[in-house]
Amino acid sequence: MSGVARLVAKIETEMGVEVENGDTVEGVNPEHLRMTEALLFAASEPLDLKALATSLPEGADVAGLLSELQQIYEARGVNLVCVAGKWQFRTASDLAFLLRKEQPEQRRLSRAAIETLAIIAYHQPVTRAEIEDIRGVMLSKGTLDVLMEVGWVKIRGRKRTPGRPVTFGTSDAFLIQFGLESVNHLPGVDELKAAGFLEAIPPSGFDVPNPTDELGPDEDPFIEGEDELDLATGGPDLS
Amino acid sequence: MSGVARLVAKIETEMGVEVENGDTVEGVNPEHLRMTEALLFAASEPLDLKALATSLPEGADVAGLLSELQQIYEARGVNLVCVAGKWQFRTASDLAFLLRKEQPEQRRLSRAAIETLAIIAYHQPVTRAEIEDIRGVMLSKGTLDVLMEVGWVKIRGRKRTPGRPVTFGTSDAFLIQFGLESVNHLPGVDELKAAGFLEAIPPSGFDVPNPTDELGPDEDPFIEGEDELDLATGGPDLS
Amino acid sequence: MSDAGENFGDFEATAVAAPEEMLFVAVDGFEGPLDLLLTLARNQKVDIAKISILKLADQYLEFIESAKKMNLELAADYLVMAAWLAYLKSRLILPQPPNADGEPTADEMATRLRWRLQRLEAMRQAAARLMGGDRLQRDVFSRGDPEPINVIKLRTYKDSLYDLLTAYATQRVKKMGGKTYRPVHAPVLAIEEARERLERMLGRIADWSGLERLIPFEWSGGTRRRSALASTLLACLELARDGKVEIRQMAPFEEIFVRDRVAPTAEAMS
Repeated sequence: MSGVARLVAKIETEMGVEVENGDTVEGVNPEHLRMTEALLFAASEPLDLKALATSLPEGADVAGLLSELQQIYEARGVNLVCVAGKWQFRTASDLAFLLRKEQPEQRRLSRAAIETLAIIAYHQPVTRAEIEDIRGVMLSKGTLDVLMEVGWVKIRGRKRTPGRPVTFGTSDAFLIQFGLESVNHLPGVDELKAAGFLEAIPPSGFDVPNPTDELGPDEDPFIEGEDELDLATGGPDLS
Repeated sequence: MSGVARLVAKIETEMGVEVENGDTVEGVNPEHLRMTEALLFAASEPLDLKALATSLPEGADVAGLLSELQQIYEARGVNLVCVAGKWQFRTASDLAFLLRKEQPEQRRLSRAAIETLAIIAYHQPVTRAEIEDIRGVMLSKGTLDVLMEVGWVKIRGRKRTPGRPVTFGTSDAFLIQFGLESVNHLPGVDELKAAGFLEAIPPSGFDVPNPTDELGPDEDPFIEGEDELDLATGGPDLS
Repeated sequence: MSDAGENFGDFEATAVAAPEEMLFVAVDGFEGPLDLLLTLARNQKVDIAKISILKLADQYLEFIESAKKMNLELAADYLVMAAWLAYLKSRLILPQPPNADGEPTADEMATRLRWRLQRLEAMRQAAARLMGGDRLQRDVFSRGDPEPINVIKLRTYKDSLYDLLTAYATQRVKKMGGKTYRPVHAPVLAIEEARERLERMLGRIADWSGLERLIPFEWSGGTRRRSALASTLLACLELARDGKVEIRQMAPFEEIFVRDRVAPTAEAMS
């Protein structure tokens, strides 16, 4: 038994004795203290003063016991907390990290999502309608949501066209994930061909845009707070 | 804040200082102590050393922390106990009177089931025939079923005797339910052993079975799926 | 601990009954003959280790007799025990015969029975102690409101630049309609066409012309030439079969020469 534990036990069994600083220990009944501790520990929900009072022996100083217990546990791994007038033991909030388990989970984007991401990357700034035009398929509601949630796609601005549709682009997180220095470093037609991503003879008229981070000539910067979510998942750009 | 609480808090934050009697406080890390406390408090099940070690910072002296905590809580309303080799906070047993009310009635076992459970606990590994020999009566079909269903009794293995009867033993759930560290801590086990009542049949002075979780010298491990239920309720050991 | 009496109430009830009262207890109130014997033994109010087996046997046999008189249905094992006890009793009363080949003596048998009764009694006490001990959620309680471990999924994506580019190139090319596979049709000079052409030339073919010189000019380059050569050769073979031309090749893979057999000029020259 370490010195501290011994001392703690000693002091706790000698409640009421004179302590070095001259204070007299206030007289909370040590047996009542144990009972309160057990009651609070075993309870399936926070207990109020009344519930404690009915369980404890008559005349027990419930408020005094609680404040005593609260102080005993103040610096411990478990604290006595009062929520909405009810008392319960909770693990200390600074130790919450112990009760969290991080579980890595590796996933892949859906085909629609990675295609959409690629189109946004190459064709940025691009509107929803333009993405749909390039893919030849309507964008399902979740696809852009997923990309924005993962953090690879962001709203860049608005196009100076009727309806002022928002424009999408890629984020820094996108560059990091795909190991690109900047969006200009996305391979062009010749590189795609050389690397075998394209057939030797691409269909006539095939062309890969040169993506850029800069605002386009007909693009306004996006102002935060312009009911972002709504626009991202089906705003006026659908028209 | 009362004098005691203040002093306790003060000492606990000053772990490692010289204490009046000249002892030097042994070095359990106070932060580790708080973490262990929080982990054990938060858990709904008993935790073993390994589970604690994976949650605590590397190199934490888990055994030292546990014995320190056990002593800190020794005289409290909540105690740290070792059950089935795992650690759990439980209310102090002398406070049972305070908490017992309002608890739902536990399933009542028949007298035959209670006796059979005790015989299995003290005599394990034990065959059905041996249980019947001790009780002087055939085991009815349901008795073992009930004990296995509650989860207190499990099939341990097979005896290397003709017919290879299955052997029964108690589970961790049994130890947890009855607050036992291991089957060696069964109440009165030493006296029963000394009196020769736990010896094999007939009492011949040799082959003294210890109630043990380990496989006996003439016991084979039970292989799951060996038509378990059938054997449990009336297998070849009946012969 | 306090629960021992409650759980074992049934045990107590049978144990305290006086022998004469027990006659009215149905036999099925006992957990077998050993239980009945133990109950009788406890009524002797002495340490079971020192119990008189002779007296115990008498009590048991008396009990069975009474049960029989009351027409109680007795299980076979009660009767087996009765027979065994009657035998033991006779052996205990009669003078000890010389030890017959390793058979246990009456005293050994009595000791063994005493030991079995003691053991059953010991196990019952152990059971009572076990059941009366601190039971979880009956006497001692675990945390009433445990705080579960929060599992946080750290989601990462496996998608690489390769996946991105593949998706892009595939999608774009597909959309542009270039993805449908159209096999390139190699130009073919039909055999019929070659034959018709040769037939028109009959009579005008120079003596022993090389096959190469017989193919049409517009078929003389690239893959077209191969097809034209093959068709023309086959046409020549057909005409040779019809006796309209002669074919000659000096050695394998040497040039093939064709001669017109129709043209009168050619005949004059040969």
